[in-house]
Amino acid sequence: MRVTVLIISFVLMIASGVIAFTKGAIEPVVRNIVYIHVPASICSLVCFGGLFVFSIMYLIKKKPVFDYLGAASAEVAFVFATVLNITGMIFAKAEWGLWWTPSMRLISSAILWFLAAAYLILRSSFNEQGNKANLCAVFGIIAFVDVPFVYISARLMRDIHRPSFSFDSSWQSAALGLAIVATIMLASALIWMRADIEKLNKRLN
Amino acid sequence: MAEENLKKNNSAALEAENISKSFANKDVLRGISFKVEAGDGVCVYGSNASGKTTLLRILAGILQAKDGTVKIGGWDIKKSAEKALPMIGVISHGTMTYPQLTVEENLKFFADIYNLSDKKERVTEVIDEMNLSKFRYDVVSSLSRGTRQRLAIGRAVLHRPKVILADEPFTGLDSKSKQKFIDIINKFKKAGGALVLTSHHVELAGKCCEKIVVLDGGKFVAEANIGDDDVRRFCEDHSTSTKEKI
Amino acid sequence: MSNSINIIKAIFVKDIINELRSKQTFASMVVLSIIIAWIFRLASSGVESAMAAAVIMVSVVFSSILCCERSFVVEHDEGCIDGLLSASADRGNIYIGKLLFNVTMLCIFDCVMVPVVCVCFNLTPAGNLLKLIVILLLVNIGVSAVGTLLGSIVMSIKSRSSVLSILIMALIMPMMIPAISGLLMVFSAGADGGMFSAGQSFSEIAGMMAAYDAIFVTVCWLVFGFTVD
Amino acid sequence: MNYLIGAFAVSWAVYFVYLIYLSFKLNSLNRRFESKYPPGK
Repeated sequence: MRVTVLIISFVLMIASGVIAFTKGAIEPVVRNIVYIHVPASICSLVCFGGLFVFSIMYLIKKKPVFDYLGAASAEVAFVFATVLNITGMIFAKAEWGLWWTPSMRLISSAILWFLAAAYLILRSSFNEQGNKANLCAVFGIIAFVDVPFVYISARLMRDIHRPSFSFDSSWQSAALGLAIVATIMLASALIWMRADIEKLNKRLN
Repeated sequence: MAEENLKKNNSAALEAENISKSFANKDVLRGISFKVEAGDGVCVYGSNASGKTTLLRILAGILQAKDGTVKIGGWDIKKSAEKALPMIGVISHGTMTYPQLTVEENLKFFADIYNLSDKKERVTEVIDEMNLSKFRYDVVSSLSRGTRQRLAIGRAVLHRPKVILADEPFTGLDSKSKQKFIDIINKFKKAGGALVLTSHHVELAGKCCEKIVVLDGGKFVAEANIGDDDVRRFCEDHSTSTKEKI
Repeated sequence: MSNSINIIKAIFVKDIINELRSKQTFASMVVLSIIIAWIFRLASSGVESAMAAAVIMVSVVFSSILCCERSFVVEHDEGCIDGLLSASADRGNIYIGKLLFNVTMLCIFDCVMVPVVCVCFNLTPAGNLLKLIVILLLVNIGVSAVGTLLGSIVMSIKSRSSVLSILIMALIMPMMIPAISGLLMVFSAGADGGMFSAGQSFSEIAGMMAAYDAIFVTVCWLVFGFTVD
Repeated sequence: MNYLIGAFAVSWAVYFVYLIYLSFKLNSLNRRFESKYPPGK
């Protein structure tokens, strides 16, 4: 099941790549980073949403599975935020000539990365078990509440980031859509695997 | 059986039913039930990590149980907390007092928290009762361990509770302070209060408890009257399994 | 209701007395901020409003870490938190009491720290004093709202202060941006805040910070109970 | 163009390394789990 999801996701990714480079290439060519940058950004937000939902579910239902899922989505969110920031930085270097500059989207995606990292640090720093799951869930909730403010406050910055690409052909939108779907499938498979690891770890100790 | 007799009486001071608790997805307590009548003392015995402290913290309303109900004098500790909580007094290994505050300020603070109607009078009363009038304006950090323990007991009985929950009250006390503690508790019990305490010292616990309950690995294992012969042996027999596991 | 106010007041007064006796937290907060200001001054050359704004925010955040951690260490040292929890069913009261204490501490701290920074960097915010006070107050509330909750979260961790600093910093970022542009407006006498603030007015900035405060106080108040369970 | 290839290489590398790390971890944990609690019992 999990393997199937992964395979479908890779097939979709390759399909989107083929469409992007045959029919939907964006000029100048470096802007094609968008096909990996935008899906990563959407996925990290989706994973943050997952962290929020699972944390609330854990606090209400107290079922261990939600704790595992919350931990997994935070880690996957961290991975996607890393990709988001790296691709963003490479794009910035190519377009504007510098790796990083304080501007709206750049700051907000950096903060997203900090938040995910902070959750992982908190989670790894408990030496005795205690009510670790509760505390991590609480932090997950307030970290997600922080996200909208990240975007609102970043509006204060002068923005050199393109708000969104205007696509001239539907091929381009199709390629991007396919890439987004594929990446979300990849993300859910990763969360699933990570949650299983957490569960096995807990049972073994 | 002693348990049968307990069940006939309806006005139990403390009634715990089917309590379960899990920490970090590991079960700490599994389905524990017992009753304590007014004027009675129960000692909870168990090896380390058998869940006694957790049980006491749940009974005190500090932690919330995953399952099960705790009733204090007939009031549910979750649903009608404002009725149930003032009936509980807690003593734990920590003294639960602020080292930078004076004896009087400490008691006054908890009187405020419990919102007593006669704060000043009650604080003075407790200070006299616990023989603390000499130290009334002293900062707690300057007091000896035994005096602090007296203050801790004073803090626990400040709001006239019906039940006292004591977690390892004898650790770190010399024999004189231990005797003093037992005297105070027995006076409290004579006045109609109930006592639940956790301890390793069966002999000491025997001086203020009638019944002993043995916990092991978060489960209820056995119970006995403390007057019985060989109660110490009995306790150890029933709590060996965790030692083997470790 | 009146019962809650009583409990909040009792906790607040107790914490203030405790701090007046030991003076430990406040002293370390002030010394830390003076050292920070002094180091930044070494790297600057004369009047620099941008650096002053940064120094103020860094000092507030680091001091709040000390303050929020300390205010819960006091409770956990002798197990007093258990006494509080077994006395009052509503955990939110404890949060509000602690929050008030932390905000008060930070406000008193600001009264010392801001003049020091102004002297260091040759600034005179006299004309914009009201704006300065508004911004500092909003920052204090926001930082303490998050810090009080996180202080309670990290209590079961051994290396709590290092974890706490990371958590507070990550969560307070969105607050930093409007706060720094507001401070820049104050110190550069009305001009817009340098590379920040794309045409935002002061009231918009203050409104954004107030919204952050309101939402975080509410959310943290709601979830505080889970951190002590 | 170099930047584009770099970006794709880095992000795919991150995804794959993470995926491979997870599957290795899962495999080893499964093995440990089965040796501790054999499925027959």
